[in-house]
Amino acid sequence: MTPILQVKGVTKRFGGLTANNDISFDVAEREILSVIGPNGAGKSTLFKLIASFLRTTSGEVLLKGRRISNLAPHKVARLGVVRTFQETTIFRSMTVRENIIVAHHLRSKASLLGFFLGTKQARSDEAEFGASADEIIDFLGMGAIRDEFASNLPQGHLRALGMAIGLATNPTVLLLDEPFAGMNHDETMRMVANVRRLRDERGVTVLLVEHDMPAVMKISDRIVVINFGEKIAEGTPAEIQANEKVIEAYLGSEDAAIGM
Amino acid sequence: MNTQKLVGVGVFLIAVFGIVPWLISVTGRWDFYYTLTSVALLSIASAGVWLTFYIGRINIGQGAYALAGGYVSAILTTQAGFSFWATLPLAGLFCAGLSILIGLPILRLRGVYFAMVTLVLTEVGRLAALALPVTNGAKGITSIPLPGELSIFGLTLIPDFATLENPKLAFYLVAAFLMVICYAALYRIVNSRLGHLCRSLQQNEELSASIGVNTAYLRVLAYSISSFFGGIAGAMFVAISQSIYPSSFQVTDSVNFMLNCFLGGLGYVFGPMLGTLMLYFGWDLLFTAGRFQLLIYSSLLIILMLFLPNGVLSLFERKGGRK
Amino acid sequence: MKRRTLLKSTALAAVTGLSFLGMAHAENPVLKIGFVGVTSGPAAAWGISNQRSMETRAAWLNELGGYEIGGTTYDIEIVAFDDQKDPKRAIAGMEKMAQEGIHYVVGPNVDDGAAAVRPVAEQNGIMYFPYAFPKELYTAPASNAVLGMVANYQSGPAIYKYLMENNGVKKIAFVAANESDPLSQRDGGVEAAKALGMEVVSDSVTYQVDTTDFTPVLLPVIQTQPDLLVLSGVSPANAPQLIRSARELGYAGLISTETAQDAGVLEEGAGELANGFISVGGASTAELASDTMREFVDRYTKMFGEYNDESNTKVYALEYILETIKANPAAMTDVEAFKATMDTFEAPNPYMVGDAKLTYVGSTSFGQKRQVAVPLVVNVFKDGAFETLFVAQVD
Amino acid sequence: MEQIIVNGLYLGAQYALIALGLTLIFSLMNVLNFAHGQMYVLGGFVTYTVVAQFGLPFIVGLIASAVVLAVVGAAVEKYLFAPVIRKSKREESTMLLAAGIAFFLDAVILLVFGEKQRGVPKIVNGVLNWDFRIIMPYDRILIGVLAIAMIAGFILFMQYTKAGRAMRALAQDRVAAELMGVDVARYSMLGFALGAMLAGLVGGLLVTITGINLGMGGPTSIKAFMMIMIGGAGVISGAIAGGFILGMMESIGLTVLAAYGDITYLMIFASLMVFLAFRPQGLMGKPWG
Repeated sequence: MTPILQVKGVTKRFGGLTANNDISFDVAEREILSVIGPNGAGKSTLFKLIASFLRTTSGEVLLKGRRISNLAPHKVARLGVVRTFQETTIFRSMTVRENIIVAHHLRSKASLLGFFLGTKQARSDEAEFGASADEIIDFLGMGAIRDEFASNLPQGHLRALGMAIGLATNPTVLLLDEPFAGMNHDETMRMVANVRRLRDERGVTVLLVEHDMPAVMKISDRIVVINFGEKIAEGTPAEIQANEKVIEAYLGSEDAAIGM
Repeated sequence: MNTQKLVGVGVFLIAVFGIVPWLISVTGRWDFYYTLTSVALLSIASAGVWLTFYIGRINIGQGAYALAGGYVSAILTTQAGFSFWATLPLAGLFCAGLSILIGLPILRLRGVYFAMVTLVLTEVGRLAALALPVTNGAKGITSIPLPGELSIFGLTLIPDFATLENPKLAFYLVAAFLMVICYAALYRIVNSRLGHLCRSLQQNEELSASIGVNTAYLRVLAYSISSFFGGIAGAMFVAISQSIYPSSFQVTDSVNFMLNCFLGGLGYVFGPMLGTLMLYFGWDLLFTAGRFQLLIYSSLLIILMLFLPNGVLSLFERKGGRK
Repeated sequence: MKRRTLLKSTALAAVTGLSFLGMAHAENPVLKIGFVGVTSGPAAAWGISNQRSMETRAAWLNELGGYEIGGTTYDIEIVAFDDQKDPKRAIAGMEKMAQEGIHYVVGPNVDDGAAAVRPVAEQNGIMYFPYAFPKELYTAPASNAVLGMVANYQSGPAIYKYLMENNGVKKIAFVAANESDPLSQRDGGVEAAKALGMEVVSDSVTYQVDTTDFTPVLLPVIQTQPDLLVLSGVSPANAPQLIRSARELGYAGLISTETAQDAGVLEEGAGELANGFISVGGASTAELASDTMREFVDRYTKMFGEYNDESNTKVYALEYILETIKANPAAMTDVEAFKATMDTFEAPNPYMVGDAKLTYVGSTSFGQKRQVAVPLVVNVFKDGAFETLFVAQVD
Repeated sequence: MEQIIVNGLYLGAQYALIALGLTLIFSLMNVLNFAHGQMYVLGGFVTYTVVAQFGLPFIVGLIASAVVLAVVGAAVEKYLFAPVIRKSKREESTMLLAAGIAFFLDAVILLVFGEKQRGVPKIVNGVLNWDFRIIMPYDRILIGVLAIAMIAGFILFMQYTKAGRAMRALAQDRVAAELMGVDVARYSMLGFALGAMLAGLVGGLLVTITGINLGMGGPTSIKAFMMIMIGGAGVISGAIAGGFILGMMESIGLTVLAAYGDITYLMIFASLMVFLAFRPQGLMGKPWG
């Protein structure tokens, strides 16, 4: 099996501080892979490096064998690697549906000028985006808040919206940044199910960073553990739970919220 | 487009091209032609500023482009013998091109930094006009001929202004026509995908990039359209005053363009038009107040801001809804 | 409650005030004269001294019962428009004047405004009296503008020549603000100085109008050791600071300008360092001022609290307009008649002692008579007041 | 050479003081105070009135300027900025308000103090002349020293008083400061008053040297904007650095580029734009202010 995404010896330094040091792992197609680690371990930095929101100091990220690190973020998105954000980053003064429609940008076949002039292609694009947005809304079960302004949504819905935005770009690899943060048990379970369906029904490869250990254990095919910017373990949930190094890392850190 | 909107547009067009000239001829207030011509042209420049607001940038540099546009038109007509009508789009294109060069580095700035850099840009524009040989420096360019005839295949579209009995009306009609075109374009931009993307940029540039929007390109694109508007407005003004000086558009103008947008409302396409009308007309009407003109004018501004901080058009906004 | 009463009474007072103003002129027919210039913002001083001298004169004439033209006595009303030093506004102002049926306008105060209003003035049959120097405004085919003062390219050579002959000035230096009007004036001055055979040692130094410390500006100029330092087109706000900085840098030569200044401002801003500063004025000095001029200053001071010496040169335009219309009543509504009268017009100058005359000049500079013959009075500042250095005529 | 540096230092000291007030207001409220220059002018006129019209000592005039401007600043914040910030959707809207206030102050200054240039007599006579290498009038030296002393006083105030610490906390993170129990409304008002007071003080100081006139407001604001851009908006040290750098640039630029005359300021402005293109947050600013 050829990996769809390869992280090869990625290193990132901020001044004298090393946030990621020589991290390597592969992600297989249609896999759900979680990156975990104590607070400040460098997970978010790693995500930004993969989506090319930061430039690597050394090392590279390959998508289907093609180097994507240090490209402009929108180009990486264009190639199919799309991230959602840790912060509740959405377009606040648009409705849920508008948010998702805008996010269809990559799928447009008409040019901006075409949209301006309202050509046939543009109109068919618009119609298609609308239909696709409705489909995504239904897929994620957000029908009730379809025309609600994003700024009025509660936390849980915002996470779902973030995912919907990511989904709208039709990604091959979706990077989810703490999708379960701030959710109660029921919401988390619904989200876990959605992520699974994402992979099963839409064939999306999912890479996620998460704190919520039970959810991670439940959802992941494989897990990569990083601590102090270095990869310390990689394996199936069962392997990780039994890994000495991982337990040590979590017990050694102050917020031992591992919940195993 | 629904019927209600069509009716609105129709009423607006009839008002601009029919009722206003009729009212002026009935009341004999011929001076309003110039006032309204100015409003139309300044609102074009303001529309450009509004578009930069729409991508989340505070633009206080439109005066520089209006000045550049004016000079392009003046130089081409007086030195290269171009027809004014040819220089009008050229002035816009020149400004769009110039704004790409300037915009590429400075559009990376955000918030007040961008605002302040553009403010400095206006001053750079004035100083450059003073220093460059092609602009005739401090002495400006004067005695620029009135716009000549515009014809296609022998069919006269616009007659020679010098032969017209009432060039004021002609200037008004041309300016109003330009304004209608520009605002129609702006409306289309805002309500097409381009506008949605601009809005996404305004609200969150990072997220915008993550959904695959080429944010740098889009910013420059919006900024160059904005500057195009500025250039056209500047060129048209030069045709009216038949002269241009480095001080024809300055920091005050740049600030006013921005104020027009705020006053009308940043969330409404027609905000800058209304804002320009109110600010410009307001000053003119207060002319009777004599030495208290500025005092009353500024007090009204402050009061308006205090009660309608989201612009005058927010008055018509139903609670909770928008647009 | 209290606030509402206050509001009401203010409104009432405003209304009464307005209606009172309206009634004051009810007896005679009214002759409106316009003013379009800058009376707010940074350059407010130029326009305000202008507008106030017109209003003072108008109020005075009205108090005497009005102004008689062709057997009818008119009250004079000044209609003023603040163009904010914006050429676009100046056009609007000129349109307003046309709307009010006004044919004679004083202003604008700066080059760009004066050039911008030209089309409007010509289309609407308005004669205007700008305080701006571009020659194109006054040379044919332009014919509606009348230069309201002595141009720098006329006063400059006269001053330089006088100083060459009387003070042995050989080396001359120029500084100007980085704006259209001063830069144009500097270029004119340099040309004139070269024509007179003077050595121009520095002519490229400029400053921003908002400069708060002129030492770095003047340092390179003073180092060229000129005999005469010309402050081209200097605004009254900058003049005292420039003089002070030059003197503090140890400059001992002469300093001059071709614009009008205010003695009070010089005294406050530079004190005795300003002694010997040469500028251009109207009939301001004690030796030249007639009783009428003194009364004018008194009335101005009473009306507005404080006199501004810049008004000395600005008192004339209104006088010229009125006297010319008086000489040919047909000119009241017909500027062509006015233009025809200009060539032969002559009237006594009420503001100067002796038999000075009001005439139109400018044939040498513009090829047609499009300038008021304000006496070119060159002043020198001494201990808080101006003294006459010499008087010349422009032709 | 020495002369250039001394000129630059003197200019820098007054510029820095102007920029400090502007940056303080910006850091506390995220308001770009367009009326800052007008506040400076108002301060100058107050000192002028007290000293030249009432014949009181200079120091009284200076104190009067400080008090008047502090009151004006506090009132402007409490009755104008605070309500508008509360109600507006986009915080840039305060720019229109600030511009309106600038116009308003311009109008008031014109009506109350007139259109003329004003100045007060020199407070110290004489010129320091060190062998023609440094020429500096004593009053300028005095004003320069006073300005630097005020800057030092301001820094000490921000560093060691309760109010100063509260304002710094507020500038760093409004929400966090509120949670820590800082009375945000009160310290915003105090900060605005302090910023306006600094503007007034510079106006009062400079009226003895450059005099004051109605027209200095707008250009002064723009200059102050440039300084805080160079140093980084909202950062105290940045404002001081920006002030001194602009002072030096002018001093050096005017000497070196004197031969090219008209382009000195064009060069200064253009290089500033280039600088910002490479370093968007200024010298010491937080990225994106």
